Amino acid sequence: MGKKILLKGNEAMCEAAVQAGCRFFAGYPITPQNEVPEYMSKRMPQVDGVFVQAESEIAAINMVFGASASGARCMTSSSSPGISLKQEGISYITSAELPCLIANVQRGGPGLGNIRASQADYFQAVKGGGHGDYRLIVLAPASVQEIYNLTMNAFDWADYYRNPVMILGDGISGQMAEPVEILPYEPIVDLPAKDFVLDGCAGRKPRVVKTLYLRPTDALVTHNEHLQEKYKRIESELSLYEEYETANAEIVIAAYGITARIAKGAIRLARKKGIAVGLIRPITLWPFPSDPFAAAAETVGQMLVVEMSHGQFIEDVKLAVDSACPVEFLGKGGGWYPTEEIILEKIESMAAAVAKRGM
Amino acid sequence: MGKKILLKGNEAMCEAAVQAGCRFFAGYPITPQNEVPEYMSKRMPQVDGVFVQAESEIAAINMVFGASASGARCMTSSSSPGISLKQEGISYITSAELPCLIANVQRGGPGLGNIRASQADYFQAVKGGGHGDYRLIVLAPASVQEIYNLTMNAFDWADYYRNPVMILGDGISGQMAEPVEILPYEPIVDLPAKDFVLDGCAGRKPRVVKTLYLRPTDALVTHNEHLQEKYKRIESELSLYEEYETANAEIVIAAYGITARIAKGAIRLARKKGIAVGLIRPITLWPFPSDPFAAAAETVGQMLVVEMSHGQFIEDVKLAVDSACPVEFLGKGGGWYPTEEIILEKIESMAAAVAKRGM
Amino acid sequence: MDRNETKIIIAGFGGQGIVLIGNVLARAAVIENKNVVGMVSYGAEMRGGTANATVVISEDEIFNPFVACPDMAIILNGPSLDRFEPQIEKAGLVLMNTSMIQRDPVRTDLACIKVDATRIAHEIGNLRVANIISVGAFIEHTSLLSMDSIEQAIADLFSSKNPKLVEVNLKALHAGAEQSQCLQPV
Amino acid sequence: MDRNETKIIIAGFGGQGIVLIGNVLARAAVIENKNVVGMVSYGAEMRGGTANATVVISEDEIFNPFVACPDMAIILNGPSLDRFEPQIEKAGLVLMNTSMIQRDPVRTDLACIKVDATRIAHEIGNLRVANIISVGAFIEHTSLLSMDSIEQAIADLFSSKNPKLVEVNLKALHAGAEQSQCLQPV
Amino acid sequence: MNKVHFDKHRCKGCGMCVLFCPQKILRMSADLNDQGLPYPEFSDADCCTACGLCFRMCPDCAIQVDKQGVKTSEKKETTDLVE
Amino acid sequence: MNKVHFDKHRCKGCGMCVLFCPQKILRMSADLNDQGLPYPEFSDADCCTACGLCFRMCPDCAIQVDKQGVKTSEKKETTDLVE
Amino acid sequence: MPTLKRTEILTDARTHYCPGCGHGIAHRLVAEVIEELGIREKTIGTAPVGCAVLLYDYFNCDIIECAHGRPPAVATGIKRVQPDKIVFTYQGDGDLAAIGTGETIHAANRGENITVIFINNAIYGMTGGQMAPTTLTGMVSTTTQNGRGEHGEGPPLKVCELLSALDGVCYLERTAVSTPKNVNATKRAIKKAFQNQIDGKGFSLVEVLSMCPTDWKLSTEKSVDFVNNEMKKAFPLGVYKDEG
Amino acid sequence: MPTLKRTEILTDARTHYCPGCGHGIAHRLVAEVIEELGIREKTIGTAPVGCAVLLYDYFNCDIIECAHGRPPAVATGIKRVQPDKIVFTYQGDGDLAAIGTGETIHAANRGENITVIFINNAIYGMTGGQMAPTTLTGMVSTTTQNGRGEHGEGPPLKVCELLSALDGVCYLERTAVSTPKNVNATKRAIKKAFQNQIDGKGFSLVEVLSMCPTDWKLSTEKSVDFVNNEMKKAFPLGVYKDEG
Ligand SMILES: Cc1ncc(C[n+]2csc(CCOP(=O)(O)OP(=O)(O)O)c2C)c(N)n1
Ligand SMILES: Cc1ncc(C[n+]2csc(CCOP(=O)(O)OP(=O)(O)O)c2C)c(N)n1
Ligand code: SF4
Ligand code: SF4
Ligand code: SF4
Ligand code: SF4
Ligand code: SF4
Ligand code: SF4
Ligand SMILES: [Mg+2]
Ligand SMILES: [Mg+2]
Repeated sequence: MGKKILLKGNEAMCEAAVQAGCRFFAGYPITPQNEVPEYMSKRMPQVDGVFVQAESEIAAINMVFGASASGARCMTSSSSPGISLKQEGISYITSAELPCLIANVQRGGPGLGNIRASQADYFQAVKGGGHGDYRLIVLAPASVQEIYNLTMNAFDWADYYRNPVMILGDGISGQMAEPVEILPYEPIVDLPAKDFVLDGCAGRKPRVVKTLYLRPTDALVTHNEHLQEKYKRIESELSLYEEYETANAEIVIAAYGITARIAKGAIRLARKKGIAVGLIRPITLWPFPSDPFAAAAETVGQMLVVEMSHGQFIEDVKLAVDSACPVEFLGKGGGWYPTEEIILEKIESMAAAVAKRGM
Repeated sequence: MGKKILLKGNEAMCEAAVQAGCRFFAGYPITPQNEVPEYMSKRMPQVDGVFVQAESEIAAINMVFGASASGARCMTSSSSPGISLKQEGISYITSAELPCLIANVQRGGPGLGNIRASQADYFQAVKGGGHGDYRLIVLAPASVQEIYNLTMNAFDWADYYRNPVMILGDGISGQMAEPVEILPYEPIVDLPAKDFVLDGCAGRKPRVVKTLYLRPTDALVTHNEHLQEKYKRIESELSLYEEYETANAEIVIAAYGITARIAKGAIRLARKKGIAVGLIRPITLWPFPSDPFAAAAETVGQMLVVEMSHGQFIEDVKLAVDSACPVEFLGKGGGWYPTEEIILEKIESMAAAVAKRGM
Repeated sequence: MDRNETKIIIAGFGGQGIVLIGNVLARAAVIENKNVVGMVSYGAEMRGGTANATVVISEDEIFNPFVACPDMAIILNGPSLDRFEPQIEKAGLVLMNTSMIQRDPVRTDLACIKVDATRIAHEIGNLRVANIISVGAFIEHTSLLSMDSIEQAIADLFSSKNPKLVEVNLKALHAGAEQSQCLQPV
Repeated sequence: MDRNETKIIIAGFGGQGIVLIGNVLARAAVIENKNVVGMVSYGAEMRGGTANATVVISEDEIFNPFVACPDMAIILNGPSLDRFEPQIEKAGLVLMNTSMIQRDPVRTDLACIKVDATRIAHEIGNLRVANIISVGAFIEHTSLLSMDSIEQAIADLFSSKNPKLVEVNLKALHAGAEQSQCLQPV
Repeated sequence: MNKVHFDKHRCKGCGMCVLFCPQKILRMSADLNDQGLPYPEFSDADCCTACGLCFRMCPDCAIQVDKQGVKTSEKKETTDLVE
Repeated sequence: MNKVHFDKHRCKGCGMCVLFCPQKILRMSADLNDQGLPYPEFSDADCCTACGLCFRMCPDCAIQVDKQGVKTSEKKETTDLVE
Repeated sequence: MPTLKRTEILTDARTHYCPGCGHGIAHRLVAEVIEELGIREKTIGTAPVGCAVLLYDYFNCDIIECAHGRPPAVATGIKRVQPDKIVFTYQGDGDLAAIGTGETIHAANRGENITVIFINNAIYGMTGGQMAPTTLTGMVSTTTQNGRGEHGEGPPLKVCELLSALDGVCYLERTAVSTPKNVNATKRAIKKAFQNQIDGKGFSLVEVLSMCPTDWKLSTEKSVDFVNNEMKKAFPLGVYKDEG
Repeated sequence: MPTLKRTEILTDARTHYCPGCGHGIAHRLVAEVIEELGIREKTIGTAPVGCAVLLYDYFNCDIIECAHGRPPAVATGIKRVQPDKIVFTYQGDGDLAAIGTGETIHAANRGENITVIFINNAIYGMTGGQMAPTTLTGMVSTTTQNGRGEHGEGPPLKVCELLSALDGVCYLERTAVSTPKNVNATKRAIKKAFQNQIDGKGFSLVEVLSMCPTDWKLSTEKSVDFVNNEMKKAFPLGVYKDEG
């Protein structure tokens, strides 16, 4: 194991991006992700990359639109309200199939809300906050090291699938500092040639990057079918999750990101009390790892969804579980953090209920 | 029945708004909803109302934010890309609990897409395209008369629940002309006094309209709990849908808006062929009328979801059906329109499959 | 003509006032207390090109607002005939503006109304009324709507703008009715 | 101290360099190849007020990054003592900057390190090092981390900026170690 | 033989060429092109000086001006022959 | 009795008042307020002319100037007594 | 015999502003003008997203807190519905001149009859000191760590100069809160900007050069000097437009 | 002996523009300049959302179609990554001066080394004739049916005048395509705007007053007169800035 250094999640994301060859960053300040533009403003010039502090989040996402069409590995970053402003641009980027990384360091909402961590932008990221049928590859890291590793992968998947990737983090994982091993970048897929790049039409036919499909009348339908085929392919190829003590579990907790860390703490407490609890932690939120949930649902008595929102992630869990077992919920929005104790309580009440029925 | 006049859906929405006392409109041109600002620019001055052609969709939604805080019944309107730009503003308005009407005359996406009708903004409207845990009351009219009637109701529900209401239409229902009876406005609920209005603090304590909740630390959690309670109340009180020939149906089609009209045509053809098909058409998409689906699922053999998207509405149908019966899908995005024939085909194949299993 | 529902398509160049024809027919239908759905199939956020409009008229509730296979087609230029002739329902009807269409229908199952609309408009001295001339011919040879309600619809549409327009359009309407012929399918 | 995991909270006024203390402890932990999570609980998008930071140090994988009930608390001002004393784990430890805290802990189960940090800083001639003085006292009386790794962490942190800072902070560190006392719970 | 050639099917019948021909020797046709639009024709082809103004004002590149044996200015810009 | 009263707990210790007092008769306290911040005190209260500049430059409304028997200009604006 | 003390238009809440922050002075001046014009009970203020977001805790009148950069649009909505009320926006440089550029320019060009108080501290204060559109050339911020202008940031944006080109605008003045003289001038300008609205004259904006000691990382004294020496050079004080 | 005909930089596709639309002339001029400067193979154009959205069907070079109003931001992304390429935007008045106001002002102020072709036809063409920021006072549009100015729309926005206040801008000229003389002047201006970019001089914008017969509901001849008589009054032609 190589030497480790102490980094905040936001900083680790930046350094991983630089290591992975990201050479264009455009963003607009917003707490709790300010370390990102600040780090990039310093780091990009060092690697002959470009840092632009945009006049707005909308300008930033559209600068990324242009940078990606120019062939650069590029990214933008913001937090909840700023990500809402990027929705039109995100819809355009998915249609144009331009690879890029978009980071959402989630904070409390709705509205200006507050700057505590939150997971209430799940629907926006996973179902689509923009218009039209599109998908983002959505990653939910739970540690600073994982932020570092997934950020590197994100650029590969973005290029490989020609699709934007979103890192759905939160104010805690972005702000907390942990030891990180700065692994050198190694592509994890064969990267396709970027034959869509606009670099002047020297010695080739002119290229067009566009999202308008007028003629023939069904041109846009055809384009959507093409996108849907790609999405199906991604769903079949990409699905990451972690299982923790699910083997003999009677109750399985479903949680992602920082919430899963707290859940693990609760599970340790519950195990001490002799309650067999496990955890399934999706790492890719889209594609959603349905199989482990479907499988677990067959064996365990109940599931418990814990999320820092009033119930968004739970819909995908329910669709995956397909009514094979009851799904309980523990969650709130607005910057609420679950504690190990609260989760434990919930687990105990679930266990007790079962015991009763058992009699 | 009073005299009827021929109106486009977009015009009917405007006239209903004026009849219901809407006195502020801000919007930005976009096809296929241009009749709306055009109609309002003419009509508002006639009733001493305000029409503002905003410099952008973002300015428009924020003008509505101010107009609603001033106590006016107000609205904005756009189509898919423009609605994506309003997502931050929508999140703010829901948190500030300001009543208003937002119309999305959906077009083909993602990106610039095209201007054919579409239903691919369902997730954005129903799950939340903006950040944070919030809900819009979402209405899906299927005829010009229904556009007229629901628009009137929308202003009442918005005021009654202090929540923005979205009319989720599409390029067809917005553009098609049908005879409409111009019913006079009658409130359908007891309208509460608007004690939140900012009109200067003469003779009272100053008021604040805000969405930032910092102190105490859990202030935003408390605010979210308040919002969630309101949403639960709305869910228990508001749920509209139409059932068509479901009584003895073996197959039930789930479709909303214009798609449901085409489905009815297909059902008529199917019935001619002796296949017992019915329709459940949600009129409120949020709150989602789960009960009729749950009930039908118990009795019918299969369900068929038809939507002009690659599968968004179907998720709510599945969550409602709760695996009580298989749910088939027929849908595409990008401005694809189902025909009666295509739906009929699908129905026949479903019926055939059952027959087989039946043997 | 399933459950006395009639599906009509109107097609021609952008400038030929296609939309107005649909509008007149739809308003006339409302005047006759019929159910009706009128639609303009706008191609794209752009100008020019060919335009077409559809109208569905029925005694019963109209479900599907779309017209895939029209029972009747009002065609004002050649390209549109090429495009829509194949789609017309079996034993349907087509009206052709012979000034802008050089050929006859290929199909032999269609009733065919012929009117030299653009030329007649020329004579009337206003090219823009070729569309209403076609309406005149259409109503004259079909029992779909009465000439009276068409006249009233035209009056409703133009009186607000400019009474003179009512006059010239009514003139055009009747010119079309008189100077047109209907060939039953051979 | 469950599974040799130690949860620490550091609290004081905005200007007192709370975050730096957390940073020094966390870096020292990394130097000792321990697992560690450091967090700053930033109250709001705004300045001033009281600040606090938390550090969790463990031999094993750290699950929960939050510190609800700290095992040890480094408290640099009165208001923070009022706020955090009740949350400290039973039989835990509290370090108090007596220059800014007029009272003793009410709880009797807590070990208590006392250091007149702000005054000592005054003597050293740099008020801003009161935080490192506290660290010196903290390390002196706990076996959590070695003084060496703290020294290295300080060197790592300041050498880049300005070598002089390393010097003065090391001076402060040792001053704190010497001029502090630890009272075991009565 | 005409120095100016009109691509009748590219033409949109806007009449800019007619409007700006300094010799006033253009008029719109009675006949219509395949878009149903009139296009320019000469009233008096011989008086054409091949000045190129019609080309310059045509929004649709429907005009070609053949400058065989017409003195040109030095200006490089191809549309910039007359001031 | 002082013409100027400092609200020591409102004070943020910025020193604007000290900086702008034309009489240079203010200094920051050694003692700290309940925010841990120093606040202004008189070095020589008698020289205070009640000019109000300290009040005018204080960002935190922590100063009150009692103008008993101090001639004022005609200007209505309360902070506008000296130019 | 008047006594100089906090006006009743301000609540007695302690502000969250840093020591020496110019917002505090600007708040007091706006409040005193509202008091002197006797318009508290018909005034509606719009708070920005920026350090001044908590305006509503400090002002004794109706306040609406807007999305970042949108106060001019929100104020338009309010003023159009309630033309008889007095509507002001209070915005920082990031809010008004970066994300809110479109809303600012178009509200100004429409000649909306509102009053805009623009606090130019050449920095993003609330988020911790990133470059603002008004950050000076060569000035260090957390996103221009070698000084603005090294990496294509362009020169500082001059709002008064920019808006003066708009026919719809009534009144533009740039002042400061870094000396007693400037503070008085600022108050007079703010008063005029409100009076213009009362008189129905249209869009009035006062740009106030203001101290941000925290994010400038300067002492109170050095911050005052920075405004008086550096900022006034880049942003000359004065009246840029006066159709009143 | 040259023959005047369509440049190869334009495809032989028929445009979708209405008869007499100024876009066609502007397209040809941009194309001829690209040809004469021999930069086709290093040029990247950005199409707006507006009637010119199909730019990519007509130009024989790389084109990116952007979201409405965002071409200056997209062009910034392209030019920063590929400083050696020639990047131009082609935008209408709604795109550049309404929804895109922020992107326009800030790209200009950053001095992005790009060329902006701004087609001012005083109307929203593509969407069917709604008021544009540049619609003339008293001018009828589908959203100002009694003429602009009756309901607080404010005066037309003058883009060259506005941008001339920005220190970052290199070159601003307003021309027209309503007479042969103007067409020549427009071409010279466009050529200079591209040459400036080649020479690394920074942000150059050419505002072209252009005909929209369809949405003006005027004949070709009357449209030309409208530009020459009405528009030129509201938008005086000329060079507004030239740091080149
Ligand atoms: C949409 C959005 N983008 C970004 C932010 C983060 N943010 C809060 S305040 C601010 C800028 C503050 O600077 P300024 O407007 O100059 O006000 P100041 O704090 O300097 O007074 C930013 C970028 C936000 N809250 N919302
Ligand atoms: C976000 C968004 N808003 C609105 C539209 C609708 N729209 C398309 S083009 C256009 C304006 C066209 O006017 P202009 O920019 O002046 O170009 P022109 O057609 O006049 O050349 C608008 C508002 C859109 N496509 N996207
Ligand atoms: S070349 Fe000149 S003279 Fe000849 S037709 Fe064209 S404009 Fe007229
Ligand atoms: S200018 Fe061109 S398009 Fe217009 S009429 Fe002449 S040839 Fe045809
Ligand atoms: S009133 Fe004037 S003289 Fe007295 S302390 Fe204040 S500033 Fe100094
Ligand atoms: S100016 Fe006000 S806040 Fe600052 S030190 Fe003086 S009294 Fe305290
Ligand atoms: S950061 Fe700057 S602007 Fe914000 S409160 Fe502190 S000093 Fe004032
Ligand atoms: S609408 Fe206007 S701008 Fe658009 S193509 Fe037609 S004439 Fe040109
Ligand atoms: Mg600022
Ligand atoms: Mg335009």
